[in-house]
Amino acid sequence: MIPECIAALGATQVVAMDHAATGVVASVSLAPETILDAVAVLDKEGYLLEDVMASDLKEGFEVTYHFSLFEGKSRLVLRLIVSHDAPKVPSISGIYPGADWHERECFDFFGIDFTGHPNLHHLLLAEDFEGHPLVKAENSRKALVDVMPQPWLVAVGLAAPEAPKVEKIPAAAAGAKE
Amino acid sequence: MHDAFDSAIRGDLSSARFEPGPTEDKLILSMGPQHPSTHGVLRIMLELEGEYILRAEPILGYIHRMHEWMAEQKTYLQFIPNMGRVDYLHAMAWNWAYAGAVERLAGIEVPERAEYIRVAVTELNRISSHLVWWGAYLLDLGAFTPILYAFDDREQILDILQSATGSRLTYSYITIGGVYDDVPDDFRERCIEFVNRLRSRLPMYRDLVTDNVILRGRCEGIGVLPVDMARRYGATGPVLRGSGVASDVRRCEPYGVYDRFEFRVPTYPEGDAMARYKVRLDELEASCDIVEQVVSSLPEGPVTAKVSRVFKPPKGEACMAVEGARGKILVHVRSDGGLKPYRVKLRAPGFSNMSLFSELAQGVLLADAVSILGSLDLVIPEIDR
Amino acid sequence: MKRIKKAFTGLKSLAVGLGVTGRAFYAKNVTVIYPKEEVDNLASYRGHVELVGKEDAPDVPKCVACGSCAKACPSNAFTILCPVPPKEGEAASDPPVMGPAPQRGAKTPSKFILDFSLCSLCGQCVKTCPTKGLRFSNDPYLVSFTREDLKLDLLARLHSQAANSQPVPVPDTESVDK
Amino acid sequence: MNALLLLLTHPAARLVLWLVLVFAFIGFNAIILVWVERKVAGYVQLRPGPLHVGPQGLLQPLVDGIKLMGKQLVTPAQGDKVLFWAAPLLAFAPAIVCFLPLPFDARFKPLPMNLGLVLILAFSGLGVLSLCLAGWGSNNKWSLLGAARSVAQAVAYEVPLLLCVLAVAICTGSLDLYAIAGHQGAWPWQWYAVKNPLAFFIFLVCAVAETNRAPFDLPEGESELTGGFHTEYSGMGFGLFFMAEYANMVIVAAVAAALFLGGWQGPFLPGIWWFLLKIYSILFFIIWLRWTFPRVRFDQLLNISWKWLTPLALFDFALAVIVVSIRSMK
Repeated sequence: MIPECIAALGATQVVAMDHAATGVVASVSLAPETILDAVAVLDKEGYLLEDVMASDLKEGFEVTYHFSLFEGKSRLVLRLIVSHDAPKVPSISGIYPGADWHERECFDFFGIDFTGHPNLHHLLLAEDFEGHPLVKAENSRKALVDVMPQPWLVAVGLAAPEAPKVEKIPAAAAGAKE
Repeated sequence: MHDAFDSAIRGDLSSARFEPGPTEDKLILSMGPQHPSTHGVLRIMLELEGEYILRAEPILGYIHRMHEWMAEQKTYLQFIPNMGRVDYLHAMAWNWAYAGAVERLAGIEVPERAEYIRVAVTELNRISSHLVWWGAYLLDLGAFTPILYAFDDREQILDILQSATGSRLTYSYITIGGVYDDVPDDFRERCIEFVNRLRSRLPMYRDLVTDNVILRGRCEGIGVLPVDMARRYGATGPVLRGSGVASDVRRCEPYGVYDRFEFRVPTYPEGDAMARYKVRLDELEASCDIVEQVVSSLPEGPVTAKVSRVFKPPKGEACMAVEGARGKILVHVRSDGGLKPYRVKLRAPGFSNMSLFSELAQGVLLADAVSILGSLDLVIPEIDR
Repeated sequence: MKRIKKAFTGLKSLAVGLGVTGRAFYAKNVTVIYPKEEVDNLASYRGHVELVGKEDAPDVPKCVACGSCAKACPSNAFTILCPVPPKEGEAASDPPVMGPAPQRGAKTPSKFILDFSLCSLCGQCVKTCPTKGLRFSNDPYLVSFTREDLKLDLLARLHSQAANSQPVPVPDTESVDK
Repeated sequence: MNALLLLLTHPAARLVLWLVLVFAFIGFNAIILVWVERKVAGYVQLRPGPLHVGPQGLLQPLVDGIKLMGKQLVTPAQGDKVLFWAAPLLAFAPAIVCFLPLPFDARFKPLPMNLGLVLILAFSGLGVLSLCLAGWGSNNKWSLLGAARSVAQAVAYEVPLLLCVLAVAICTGSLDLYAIAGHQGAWPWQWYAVKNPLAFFIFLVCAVAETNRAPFDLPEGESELTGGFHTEYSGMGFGLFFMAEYANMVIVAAVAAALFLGGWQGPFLPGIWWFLLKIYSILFFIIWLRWTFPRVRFDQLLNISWKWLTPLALFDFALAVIVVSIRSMK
């Protein structure tokens, strides 16, 4: 069950997910530049920011934002991918001040640069800590194809459909990312 | 020697942000990392004028243990003991969140008896967590005795939990596929006995503390948190419900068998420290109700699903939200189909609740800041992870 | 007038509070005065693990030195040693070289050490043991000044338990104190 | 021998003897009170309190005292050494002087004077100075906040305290504690606590505030100020503050007993026992308060004083003046 406001997010892909299997109702892929507009829409809809999570993949750093409403099974995941070389993401802490610390945490662990963040320095790690502990070695990075559930891969066209269970929502900008 | 002393006075990166600017009558104060009411090792930089706080900035990381990195080094089952140590006061909920996320990932069906036992122990654990918060909050406000009364009651819970799990604080009881072991035969009687005992004690709590005029003076109208601000900061749990939003994971996305039980989600619209206080005290009763219903309808059956010794979930990702004593716990697990998780992310409710503090503490008295800090119910290991 | 009334209810609440603590004066103490008294719920306590002896020969462990507990342990608390079988063409050395379990041909452990300072009592070893050869002891009185003392020789423990002639207590992890 | 006895009746000799007795009493009393405090705390909290050193843990405070003496005395770097160490002495010294005019028994007058009450009020004001110096001399921001609180608190509570003491003094027409106590009878209905309960209540509240006891222990407020003015003190520096606190408690309890509970007078028992009994009942009450209530906030504390206690005390004082003048007209 996908909320209507999702159409306004400017997503590259929207995939409805099975809440019982993944805990989210929809996965929304975005281009990094459009995150601020998308988050502003969610803010207007009354979404609560749960967390900002990053993970290190072959394609780059994937940054995911989890939002949910006060009521019902409503968790949305916004995902965007930035390159390893210049990991820059616009900071959403201006809209959701609670993102401030989550973004600092991502900076700590992955070295992702949240542009426009008011105070981007170490939060959990010591201030003289060097490096970013959750960044993986080149050879142990996995591609998106290896860590995403099958229905999602099918929906975005990264895998051949085996069991056509999940409906694909035609997105504004077509075409799979990769 | 003198250089070392000078640099100690100059402070660090965090205090440096406070140094420029203060004038004659401002005081830059580092509250913590060792301070009686920062509960563990939280540090807050304060800029004071007299006793009024102009600016407050929490500084975290003093007991950061990098649980998320540890998760990537261990197998799925081996990570379970870590979860109890994230939030030692409500270890069961964290265990459940992690086990639940992995179960979603692997599509494991948990036996019904295990689900019931999970609810019972998690609710008992929630009561014990709220009791510790109650005592510690009053300790922050200068009352010494309530914490010992609370601990007296908490010991009874720990005895029950020990009889089922074998330990008293970090249980590792809820595992992937069910629970570690079955509960003892007299579990039901002991739970009922405890619930009755706690219910008879609650009027005493009210007389001694809740109605106390000094406590009301310290809590009412302090740290008022509007709903919109709570939402933007991602506040959850009793902090959000103290602002009048009846949002509870057990209700809105029921996990386990929570949808089979009747319970109240207490809310108070005031949004102040007293409202958060009252929400937690009401939750004691709500949890008692749940425990009572669970143990009186505990089904028979196995308590663990078959999980292979070499456990490899299929690739994919899943997250699981659980209502912890402090709010919404969210555990994401990402699998590449191997023995170890590819990425585990722990969303600690205290982390978001704590980030409110800077804004709430602006312009209040130092003593009120202590009261606000206590009313957020922080467990620092959970925030630092 | 309203404020005066409020002041009086306030004073009354203080008196009520004094009454509560006053009643506690003649209530019974709840403290257990250790070491004069001891707590009575140790039967359900799960302390460090210990080896289980065979029913017919209590000083021979059920353990078959497969090493799965050592593998399951999240914190590498086990050191299980067995004689390494000599390589082809080499004579067996005396004393035999010891290596971590499992070793070909070794059916019982020669050394079974638990480093309790690493153990977090999660019970993965007990769960994983194929022969049910491990169980929790319920001994909380384990105090030491050095880490070395916490390296428990579980084989020696089993032998002394068997030698103390008492029939090895029935595995009792599920029983309750009262 | 006779000459020696004669010497003892000399005022100076009696003063010296009294001072020695006071020292002994303060020390002994601190030990007893610490024990009582911990026992009360224990019983209130459903535990036995000190138990192992001596019978019922009676010697525990003594052992703690020895431990305190054995501790290293640390002066904070960049603190003011002189002020820092003068403060605990200054806290302790006035407490001794204040013992001089206390009416332990009618036959027992170390220093004949008719302004005993004034002496106590004057010297007890000095205690604030010591807290202030301790806070300033420590060069610690928490201590400074504690010192600032203690000054404001002492100033606020001195006013209603003086007013309700005066209300009693006017009724008796004397400032001598012996005379005031003697003016009342041996039975409760002859005491000012019954004749003027409002003044007694205000005095008790002010007494708790003046001795910085919970729920008015803001200058130390350990959950806010980590110990306030005595954050930096170790060993006997802290010990002296501690002793002074208990000595001050005894003094306010003794003044309350003399002003409101008829002093040493009571049936059957000798006077000194009655006096001690009354002192310890009040002390017990103060200790009981501490283990029951949360701490009030700073502005609430001042509001209680300025908005409630001071007007009430003024009203009480006026009432006392009217009653006395009507009585004298007859």
